[in-house]
Amino acid sequence: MSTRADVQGLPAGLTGPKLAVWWFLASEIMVFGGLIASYLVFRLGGPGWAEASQHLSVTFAAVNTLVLLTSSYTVVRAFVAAERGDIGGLRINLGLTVLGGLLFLGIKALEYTTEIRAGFTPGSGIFWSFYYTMTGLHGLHVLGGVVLNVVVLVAARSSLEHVHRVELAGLYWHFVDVVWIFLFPLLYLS
Amino acid sequence: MTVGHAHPNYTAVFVWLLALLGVGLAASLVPGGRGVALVVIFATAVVKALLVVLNFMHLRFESGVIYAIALIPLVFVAILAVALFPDFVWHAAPRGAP
Amino acid sequence: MLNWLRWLPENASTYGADVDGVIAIIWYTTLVWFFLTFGTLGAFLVLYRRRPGRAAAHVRGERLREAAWILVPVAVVLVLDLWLDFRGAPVWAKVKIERPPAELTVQVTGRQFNWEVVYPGADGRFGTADDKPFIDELHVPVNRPVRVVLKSRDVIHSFFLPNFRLKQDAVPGRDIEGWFQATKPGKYELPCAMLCGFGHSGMKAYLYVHPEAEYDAWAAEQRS
Amino acid sequence: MITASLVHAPSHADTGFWSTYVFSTDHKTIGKQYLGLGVLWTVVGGLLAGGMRWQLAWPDTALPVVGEIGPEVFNMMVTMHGTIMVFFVAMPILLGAFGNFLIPLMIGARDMIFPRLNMLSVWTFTVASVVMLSSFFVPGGAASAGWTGYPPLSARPEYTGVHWGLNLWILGLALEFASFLMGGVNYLTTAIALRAPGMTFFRMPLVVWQQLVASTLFLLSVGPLIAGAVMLLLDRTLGTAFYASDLGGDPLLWQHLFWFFGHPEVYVVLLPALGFVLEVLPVFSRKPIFGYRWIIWATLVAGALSFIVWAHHMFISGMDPRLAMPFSVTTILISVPFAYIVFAMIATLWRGSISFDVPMLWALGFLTMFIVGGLTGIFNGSAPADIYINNTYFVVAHFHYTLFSAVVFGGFAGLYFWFPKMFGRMLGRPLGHLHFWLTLVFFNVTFFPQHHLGLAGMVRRVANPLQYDALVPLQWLNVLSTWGAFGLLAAQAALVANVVWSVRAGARAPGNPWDANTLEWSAASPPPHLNWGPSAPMVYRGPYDYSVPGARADWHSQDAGPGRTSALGARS
Repeated sequence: MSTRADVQGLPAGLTGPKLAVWWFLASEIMVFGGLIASYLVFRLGGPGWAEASQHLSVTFAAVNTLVLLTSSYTVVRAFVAAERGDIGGLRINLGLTVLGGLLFLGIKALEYTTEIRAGFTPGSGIFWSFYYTMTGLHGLHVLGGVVLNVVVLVAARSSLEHVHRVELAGLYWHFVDVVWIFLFPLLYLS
Repeated sequence: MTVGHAHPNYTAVFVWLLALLGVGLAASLVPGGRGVALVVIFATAVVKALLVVLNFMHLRFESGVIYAIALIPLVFVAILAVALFPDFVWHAAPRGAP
Repeated sequence: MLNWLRWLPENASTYGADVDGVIAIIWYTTLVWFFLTFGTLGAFLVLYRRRPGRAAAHVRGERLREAAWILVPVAVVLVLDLWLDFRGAPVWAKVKIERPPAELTVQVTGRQFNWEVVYPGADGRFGTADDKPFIDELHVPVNRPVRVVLKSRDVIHSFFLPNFRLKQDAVPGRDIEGWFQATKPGKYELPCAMLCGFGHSGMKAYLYVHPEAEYDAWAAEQRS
Repeated sequence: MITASLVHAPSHADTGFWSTYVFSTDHKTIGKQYLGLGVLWTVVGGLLAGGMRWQLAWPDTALPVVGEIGPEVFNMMVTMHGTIMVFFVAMPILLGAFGNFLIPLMIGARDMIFPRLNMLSVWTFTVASVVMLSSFFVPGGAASAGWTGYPPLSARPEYTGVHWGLNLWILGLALEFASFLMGGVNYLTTAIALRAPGMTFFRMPLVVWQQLVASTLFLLSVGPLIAGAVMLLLDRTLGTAFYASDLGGDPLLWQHLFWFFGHPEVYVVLLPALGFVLEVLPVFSRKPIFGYRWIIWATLVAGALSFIVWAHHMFISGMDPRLAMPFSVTTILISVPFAYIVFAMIATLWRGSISFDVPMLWALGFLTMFIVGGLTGIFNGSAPADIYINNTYFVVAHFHYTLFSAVVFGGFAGLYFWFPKMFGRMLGRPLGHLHFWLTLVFFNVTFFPQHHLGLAGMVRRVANPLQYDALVPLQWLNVLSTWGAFGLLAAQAALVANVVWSVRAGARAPGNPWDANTLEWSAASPPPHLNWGPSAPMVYRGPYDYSVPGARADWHSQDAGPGRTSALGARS
């Protein structure tokens, strides 16, 4: 990609698409950063948040953390397989990643259902507003990542022409994972 | 397509991630001493995030441009959070319970 | 200092002159810069207009010796900036941070589209039976500091006393304190300075500043 | 990969009307699409301004054709005028149109690095436009909580009577943000990855630098507002508590998140316009820009500082008063890099050979009006002075002197300068002069009196100044301002006439009508698909080698080899 003879050139190892994904992730850091900063100062500034947080299910969230961490691992295995030209390994690992994403969303849906059944809706107070907004926005990102990975998977069924996209979709997927790594303790464990 | 750059041992990183997840969960279950538990919980979260970013996202192998793109937003988030403290954390009027 | 131009309304508060003073030093500073930059610009446009047989000079302005022609004025700008802040900080503190002890506290609550004014009554406390409510009128004595507790029932309003150089938003969920001390008796407008809905335009109260004796009589009348 | 698809399929663009003009991936076409959408929105925003000025001069009298305006519609006009002018006029024209058109041409690239993402960006903006426009026609009308959308006014429909109008306002803005995020990522990656050989970072024209810094500022500042906007939408639709103080929320949060974005956004709009002027001044004074690298550093410093000044919009908002002085200091400090840039612009004229062509007039108009706006900014930036000035018409006058001068004077400097390159025709000079002088005069008639009104205590966003005792004797200033606004709107007929005349009978533009150095002038006017013929330019020098002593001509195209003025004939 960066092998054009008629350009000034990039630092070693950097490609245009990778650079673009990082720029995009920078703007995403600001979205979740703004949200988390707001949550943090509200929480430190008022009483009763830890009590409200007790109503959440750490079990669901811990399993979901495990699922996302595993899917990060499988997507990176998919990238290794892609580099080796191993279409089979790529498809298996990418498929597992997609399954992991879907599993995460399924568990999340189950969790929402139990909470709403127990009477905790987005309108139940400021903690629940933050909880549903933060996890909901994150869930949408997971959904987006699943779609991206499916697109890459479908393209990789026949050829390895667009295989660099495995790395790009993977970068995004890891970012979504990192966001969850922080949401988990912020919402459930503290 | 970048080919042939170094790979970290992804499986080892994954095992570390699982171990840290366990440590964080265990800390949250220990009764009493919330202060220490919170430090452990958030320290493991930071280390987990660093492991993912440095190894899985290959930040270890990237040029300075990528470091700048990834770190500058964090600086701005930190500035925003700090500037919000006086109005929302040290704010005198009582805020209603959540 | 500025009123020879009659730009600002008549000042009627103790700290109004300080605020006007800050505005004045900024005005004179920026006026000098206005004439300096426009004068230089105008002179260059006339002197260096295109004329046959004269080519432009090749000055890149990259070397420090050339850039110094700009860096020195920029340094002056920096010093003036810091000076303006240095002069302004005490005024800000006087109006917004260091509130003097006040005998009279009034609670002013914004709502769409009125100012609800409450006096604490004889017990000096709000929320008791002897509170004296008013709508869109505020009575204070001259030459005594008055503490205002600003609240809002619905949206954000802004308590603006142009003649007193005081403005402070009233935010729902927060009790925000302000203060002023009138220097001249009279009737002053108190508009809402923050868009608060369709009735924002015309949402205003009047502040009546009474001479001491007149105010005491008014207050006694309210109590009876 | 991109090279292959671009070079081996040059006829790709000639495959029909739809792919050439509508679903085009050509950066020049996309730039023109942004320009067209921006101009359409300018008409809407301008008419809204005209309606507001009518109401302010002759309150509650029937506007011809439209009828009486009244406070509800007035608030809607105020809100939508601000929203439209910032997000749907300034950004698509200054960034969308000129950024797309200029960045690849000026760095010697054949297109953006992601042409399809670029097309997606303009189409997302089109959808955003449709959503925003449709908000005028839903029951309850368009948003009327101010362009800053402060909750709780914006958070609960019963406070304004606007239901779907404000939801669509949030959605339209979200789509607009998405569009410019795609654009920004594309600009930044293109400029880093696709520069022509020899085009080092410190040989890039200043306007490219300004576009890149502007894109970075947008990319890094919009996130918290997106978070805040999601909260606002959920407060309105799902009953969340973010801005509801009775449920544990806090309306001040929005103000922090909004202005964290809002102040960098000012520079997102200002910097590209500054860039146009920085290109125009050297060309028409035949001199290098004064201190090229220093200007780049000043821009970067200003961009960084713009992230730590936001609370100057909130001095009297009820935030902790101890925050005011630190933010006042950073705010006033930001005048230092801008003072540098303004002085450098003036110094560029020193010992130049200045010709008053139309683009130069607009550039000088920008410079003078921007100085006025910059100086009045010191009043707003000083916390104690702002106690009085905040939310008065002085602020309105200030930001029109800065932003109107950027968008209109800077934008027209760019348009008159690059119109020949964009459309292959020259614009007429007499009509251009007329357009400039009418705009300059009427601009000042419109906005200068507003300084006085503000200092007299006229509060922003009031629908009827006659309701205030202090303003009744000053009503003639409001009438004067309104006549100025009508004159300003009417003066734009000169531009319309000029463009129509140019398209029908204007002289065909040569490749380089202004004897300018930067790479876009080495392509044909208008440039063909992929911009240059088989061989793309090589870059040998910086962008401002004017009047080099001993040279044959007073300019040197960036792609001209040693001893040459232009590369014509060297490449074919």
